[in-house]
Amino acid sequence: MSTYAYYPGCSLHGTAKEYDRSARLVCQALGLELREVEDWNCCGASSAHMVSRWLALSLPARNLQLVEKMGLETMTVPCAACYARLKDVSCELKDPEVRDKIGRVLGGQVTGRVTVEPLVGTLTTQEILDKAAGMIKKPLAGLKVATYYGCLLTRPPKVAQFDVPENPQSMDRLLRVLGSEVVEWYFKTECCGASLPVARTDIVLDLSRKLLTAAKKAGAEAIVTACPMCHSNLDSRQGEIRGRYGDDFKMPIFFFTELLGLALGYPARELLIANHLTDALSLLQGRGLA
Amino acid sequence: MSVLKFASTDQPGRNGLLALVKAKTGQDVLACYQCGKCSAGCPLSSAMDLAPHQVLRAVQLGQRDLVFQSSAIWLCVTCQTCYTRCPQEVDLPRVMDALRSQALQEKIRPAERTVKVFHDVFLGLVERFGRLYEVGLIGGYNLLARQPLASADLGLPMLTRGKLELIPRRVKDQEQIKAIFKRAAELELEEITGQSVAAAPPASVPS
Amino acid sequence: MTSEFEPRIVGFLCNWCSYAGADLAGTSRTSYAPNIRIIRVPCSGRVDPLFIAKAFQEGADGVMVLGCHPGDCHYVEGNYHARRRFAVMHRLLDYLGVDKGRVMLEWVSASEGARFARVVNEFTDRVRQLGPAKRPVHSFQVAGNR
Amino acid sequence: MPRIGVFVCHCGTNIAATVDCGGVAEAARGFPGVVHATDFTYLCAEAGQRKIQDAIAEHRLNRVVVASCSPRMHEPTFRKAVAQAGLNPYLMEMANIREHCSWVHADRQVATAKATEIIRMVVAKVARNEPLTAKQVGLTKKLLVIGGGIAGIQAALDVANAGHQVTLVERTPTIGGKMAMLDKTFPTLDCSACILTPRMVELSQHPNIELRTYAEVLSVKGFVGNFEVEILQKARKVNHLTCTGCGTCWQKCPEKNVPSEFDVGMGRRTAIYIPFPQAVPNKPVIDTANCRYVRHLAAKERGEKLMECRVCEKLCPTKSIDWEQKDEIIVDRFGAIIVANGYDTFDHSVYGEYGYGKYPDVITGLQLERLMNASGPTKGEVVRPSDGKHPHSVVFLACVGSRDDKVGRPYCSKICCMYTAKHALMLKEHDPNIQTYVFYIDIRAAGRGYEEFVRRVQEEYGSTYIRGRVSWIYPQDGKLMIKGEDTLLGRPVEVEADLVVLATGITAAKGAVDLMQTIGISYDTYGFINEMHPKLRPVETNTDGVYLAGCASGPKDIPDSVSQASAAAVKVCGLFSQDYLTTDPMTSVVDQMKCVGCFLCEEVCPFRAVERETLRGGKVVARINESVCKGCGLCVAACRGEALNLKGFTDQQLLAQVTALLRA
Repeated sequence: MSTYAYYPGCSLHGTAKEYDRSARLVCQALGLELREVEDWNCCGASSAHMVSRWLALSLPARNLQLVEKMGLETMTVPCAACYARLKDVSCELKDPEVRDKIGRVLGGQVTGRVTVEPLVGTLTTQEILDKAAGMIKKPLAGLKVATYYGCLLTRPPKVAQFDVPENPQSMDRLLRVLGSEVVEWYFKTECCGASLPVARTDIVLDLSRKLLTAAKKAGAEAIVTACPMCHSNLDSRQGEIRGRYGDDFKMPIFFFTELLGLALGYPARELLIANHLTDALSLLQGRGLA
Repeated sequence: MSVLKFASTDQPGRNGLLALVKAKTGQDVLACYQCGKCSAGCPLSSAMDLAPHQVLRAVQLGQRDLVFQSSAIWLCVTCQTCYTRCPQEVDLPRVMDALRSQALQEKIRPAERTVKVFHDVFLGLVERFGRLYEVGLIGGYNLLARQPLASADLGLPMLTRGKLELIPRRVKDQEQIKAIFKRAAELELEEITGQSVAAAPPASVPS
Repeated sequence: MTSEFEPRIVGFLCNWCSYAGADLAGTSRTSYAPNIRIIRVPCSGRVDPLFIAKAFQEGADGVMVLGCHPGDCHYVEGNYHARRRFAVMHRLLDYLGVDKGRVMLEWVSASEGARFARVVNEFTDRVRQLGPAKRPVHSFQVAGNR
Repeated sequence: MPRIGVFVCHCGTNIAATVDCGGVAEAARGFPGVVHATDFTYLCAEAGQRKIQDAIAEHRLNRVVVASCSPRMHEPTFRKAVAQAGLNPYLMEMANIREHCSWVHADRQVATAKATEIIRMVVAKVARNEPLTAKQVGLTKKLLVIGGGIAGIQAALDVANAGHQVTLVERTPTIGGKMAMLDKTFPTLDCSACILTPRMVELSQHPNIELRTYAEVLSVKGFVGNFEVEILQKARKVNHLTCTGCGTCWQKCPEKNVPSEFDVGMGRRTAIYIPFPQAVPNKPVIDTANCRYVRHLAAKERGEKLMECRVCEKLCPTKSIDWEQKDEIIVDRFGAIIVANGYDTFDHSVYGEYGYGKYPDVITGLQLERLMNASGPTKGEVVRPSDGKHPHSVVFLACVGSRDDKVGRPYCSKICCMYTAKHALMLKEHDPNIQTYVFYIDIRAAGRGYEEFVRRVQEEYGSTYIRGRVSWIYPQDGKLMIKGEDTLLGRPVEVEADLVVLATGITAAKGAVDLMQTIGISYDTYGFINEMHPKLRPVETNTDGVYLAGCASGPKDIPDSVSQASAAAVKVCGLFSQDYLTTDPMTSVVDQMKCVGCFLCEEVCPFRAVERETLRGGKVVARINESVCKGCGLCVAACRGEALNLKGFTDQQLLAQVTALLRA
C-alpha cells in the first residue's frame, strides 16, 4: 500500500466537501493510504501572492515542512489551486537563497525534498487505471462528459510538470476506463475566472457561461473537474447565469473522484453528490447510477 | 490622455521600475517585444484598462502611474495562459504580482477596490485562523465592500447543502502563522528598501 | 583583506574554433575576466602536456586548453587526441603536485563567443578560489627550453 | 641576432580607447631583441604599412610584431607588407590586442597591462621564427555542388558556363528544390515553374555538368584543390540510361495512395513516380517502402503472402525496371565544394495552442502553394482539406516558428512577411469573395518593391492586417476560431476562419548538421553554416575551398539565394583560374638524427603525411610529406624523442611565449 501525505486545502473542508469525501473513499478503495498533513494551514491560494511574494512562498512551505516532519516523501493535492502554489514553492526551494529566506520566515528550515503531485495525477497512473478497470462495479454507461482541467493543473508547464499543457489527457483516460464517453472540446484549460467571483461576479459569469456553452455544444451531459474553484464557479453560478443571460444549462458538474467513486460502486449519497447546487442526481438516476 | 514626455536627459524605462521588477521577479521585461500573444489569450483582457502587453510596455517605459493605477494588475487571476505561450518566456503573472505588491507598498489606491478588499479579507482570515473560513470571507467582504446582499442568494442553498462551515477551523500553531505573516512582511520591506527605488515611504504589508 | 588574488592563466587555443570563438567574444564586445593570456596553436592536439607542466613551473596558476567540439576538428581528429592526452595529463599533475582543478580542457566553437566568455569566467573564478599555485614539487627539462 | 620592430595600432579608437598605445610601445622597447617600437592610428592603411616598411629599412629589422587585431583578420595584409620590404613574410607575427583585449576589457589600466603582456609573449615568439617558404600543390578543377535547389542550380550553371566540370548531388529524385513547389514568386508574381524549369533543363543538358539525383554525400576527405568525396547513389530500381520517361509506369502503378512529399502531404502519388510533371530528370524512381512488389518480396522472406504486382515491369516498353539495382558508392575528386543544401519549414506540431498540427484546416504556407498551383493536387482549386469546400474567410498567422525563443527559433525567417502577403493577394485573385486576415508582429519588407507590394495587398486587395500574435485556435461549428489581440487598439480580437495558414519559419534542412560534420565546416546552434566573415566573406566557409549558397547559411529569399550562388561560383572560378595552390608552409619536420623510428607519429597523423625512409646504415626513420601535411602538430605532441617539430609553431616558440609571460 502506498502512503501519501494528503493536503485537502480549505475548500475541501468547506464548499467542496464532496471532493474530499469522494477522494478519500476512492483512494481507500484503490489501496492508497492518505495521511492528512497534521495541522496544515491555508496555502495562501489566490490572495497571498497578490500582496507578498514571501508570504505566498512561506504559507505553502510550512505545509511542506510539516510533511517532512511526518517522514513522508510524496504529497498529493486534490485542489488545483493549492497544487499550483505548493508545486511552485517546491520548485523555488531548489534555489538555496530562496530556501534560506523561506526558512527565516518559517522560523525553521525546510528542505523541499517532498514531491508534490496533483491527486488527478496520483489517480491516473497506468497502474491505478489498470487497477480501477478491474474493480468497476457500475460502468458509467456512456455518460457523455467534457473534461475540464482549468488553468493551474498544467500551467505553467515548467512548474506544473503535469500532462500536456494545451490538451491534457489524464482525466480523459480515466473516464474512458470508467465507461463514459469523453466528448471532444477545446476549452479544457480555458480559465473560469478563478478567484474573481466574489469581487467581480460579472466576469466570472461571462467566462463560466462560455465554458458551459462550449461543453453543451460539444454534446456533453456533464463536466468533470479536478479543481474546487472551477467546480464552484461552474456549479454554483448557473442560476445567476440564467438570471443574467437567460441560458438554462442544467449542466451537472462533477469532481472526477465522484464519478470514479460511482463506478467503484459507492452510492451517490455517500459521495455527497447531493451537495451540488446544480442538480446532478437526476442525470445519474436516469442512467441507473444513483 | 496625457502625453508621455521625455526630456533630453531622461532615459525612459531607467527610472527604477524595470530594475524593481527585475529584483522582485528575476524577469527581464525588456525581453518583451510586444507581440501581444499574452493579451490575445488572456481571459480577462477585455475587462482590463491596459491589456497585459501594454502593462509590460508601460514598465519598459517606466510609466509608474500608468501601471500602478491600472485595473489590469488587479484583474489578473494568474491563470498562467500568457506565460505558458509567451515566445520570450516572460513570466507575466509574476510581474503582475510584483506590481500589485509594489502598488500596495506605495499606498496607491487600487483601481479595482473590491478585488483588493476580497484579498484583504481572505488574508486577514488566514492570519487569524491559519485557514480560510468561507462564511467569514463572504461576510467580511460584504461588509467592507458595502454590498450586504451580494451572493446572498447563494448563501442559503450552500448552507442547506452543508457546503458552508459556520464555525471556523483553526490551525493549532497560531503563533507560527502570525509569525510567518510578520516576518514575510519584514522580508518584503527589506527587499524593497534594499532597492534604491524612488518610491513613497513603504508601509507595512496590509493584511 | 588585502587586494584580491588575481590568478595568472595561460590559455592554449586552437586556431580554427576557440581562437575564433575568442575573436567573436571580442567583436560582440562580450567582456570577461582579463586574467587569461592566449597562445595560438593550430590545434588542441598540438598541445604537449609538457607545455602545461612548463607553465606551472614558470608560475602559472591555471592552464586552459580550448579546442573544437568533438567531431568538428579542422584536422579531423586532433581534439580527440587532445582529450586522450588530457586523461594521461592528470597523472602527471599528481606527480607534480598540481591541483587538477587548475587545468581545464573545454570545447568552444567559432560561433560561441558568449560561451568562451562564460568558460573563461568560470575557470578564472575556480582558480581564484584555489588561490596561488605552488611551484611543482618536481622540476624537469622541457624540449628546446634552453 | 634578432632585430625586432614592434608596431602598435590604435585602430582608430577601437584599441586606443582602452589601451594606452604609446605607453605600450614604450614598454615594448625594453623587451629582449626589440630595437624599434612605435604606435600608429591605422597600421592596416597604406600609410601604416609604409611606416612598417620604412622602419624595416631604417632600423634593419629582421623580425616584426604587429600589435593590432586578430591574425584571422589581417595576417595576410601584414605578411604581404613585410614581404614587399624584403623580409620573409613568416618573420612577422601579430599580437591580438583588439579582439582579445581592448574590446573585452573596459578598464584602461587592466587593458593596457594585458596588451603589454600579449606583445611581450609575441616578441618572444617572433625572436624564434625562421624564414619559411610557401609550397605549391596542384588542384582538380572540378566542382561539387551539394543541393539541387535554385541556389545549387545557379552555382552549377555559372561554373559550368565558365568551362569547368561540375557534379551536382541532389538528395531527392528531382532538382528544383523548394522553388519548384511554389506557385508564384513575390513581388513580381512570376510563375515559379516558368522561370525555374528552363534552368533545370539547361542544367540537365549541360555538357560540363554531371547530375546525380537521389544521391547523397557520404564522406569528404582532403583539402582545398583536392577533395576526395564518396557519393551514395541510391538505387532507383529504374535504369535511367534506357528509360525514356514515357510515363506508362507511373500512370499504371496501382499503389496510388502514398502522400506526396512534393505536395507536402496535400496530394498523393504512386510508388513508382516522378515528383512533379516537369521533374528533372524526367525519369521515375521506385519508392521501395511503398512498392507492392518489394513489399511482396519482404513478406515472402517472413513466410507471409502478399500480392505480387510488377505492373510497371510488365508495361515498360523499354524494359527499364531493374529489381536488382543496388545502392552504389561513387568516389570522385573535386577541387571545390559549394554547399547549397537549402532549408526545411518549421514543424508547427510543437504548438499546442494551434492544435499540435492536428487540425486539418490549419495548413502551412507551403501547403497553400501546392493548393494554389495549377499542377498541384487540386488543380489549383483552393479548398479545405477537411471537407473540400471553398473557404470564405482565411486567416494567416505570421511568425510561426520564427521570433520564438520558446521553440528555439529566436531569429526572423525573413521571407514569411512577403510570402504571406503574396498568398493574401493570390487568394483574392483566385476568388474575389475570399476575406483574408493577417496577424503579424512586424512587417519586414526590406527589398525592392516589397513594401509597395505589402501596401497593395492591404489597399487594393482588402486584406485586413491585425498587429498581434494569435494566442489560440480552436474548432467550433466546423470553423476555426482565432483568438488574437489588436495590439494597436489594445483590444482582443476573435476571427472566424474557414482556413488558417501558418507562415511557418525557415529551419536548417533535415540532416544539415550531419552534412556539415561530414564536410568539416562550422555551423551555428540552428544548423546553419557560419560564413567565414558575415560581411566580407559571406559565401566562404571556414574551410578553404568550401563555399555556400542559399538558405544553407540562414533564411533568404530567391534573389538573395541566386546572388549568393553566383558569388560562390565566382569564388570557385577564381580558385580554378590557378594551376597551383599556394599553401601554408607550417608543416612538420623530422630531425632524423633524433628519430628512433617508433612511428607513433604515423599512427596519429590524420592525413597520412608520415612516410618511412631508410637511412644509410639501415635505420628506418620518419619523413614528412610536406604537400600532404596540414600542420596540425599532432605528431609533434605525440613524439617522445623530440624529433618532430612544427614550423611556425615550434616547441621553442610556444614555450618562449609561456616563459616570457610568466618570468616577467
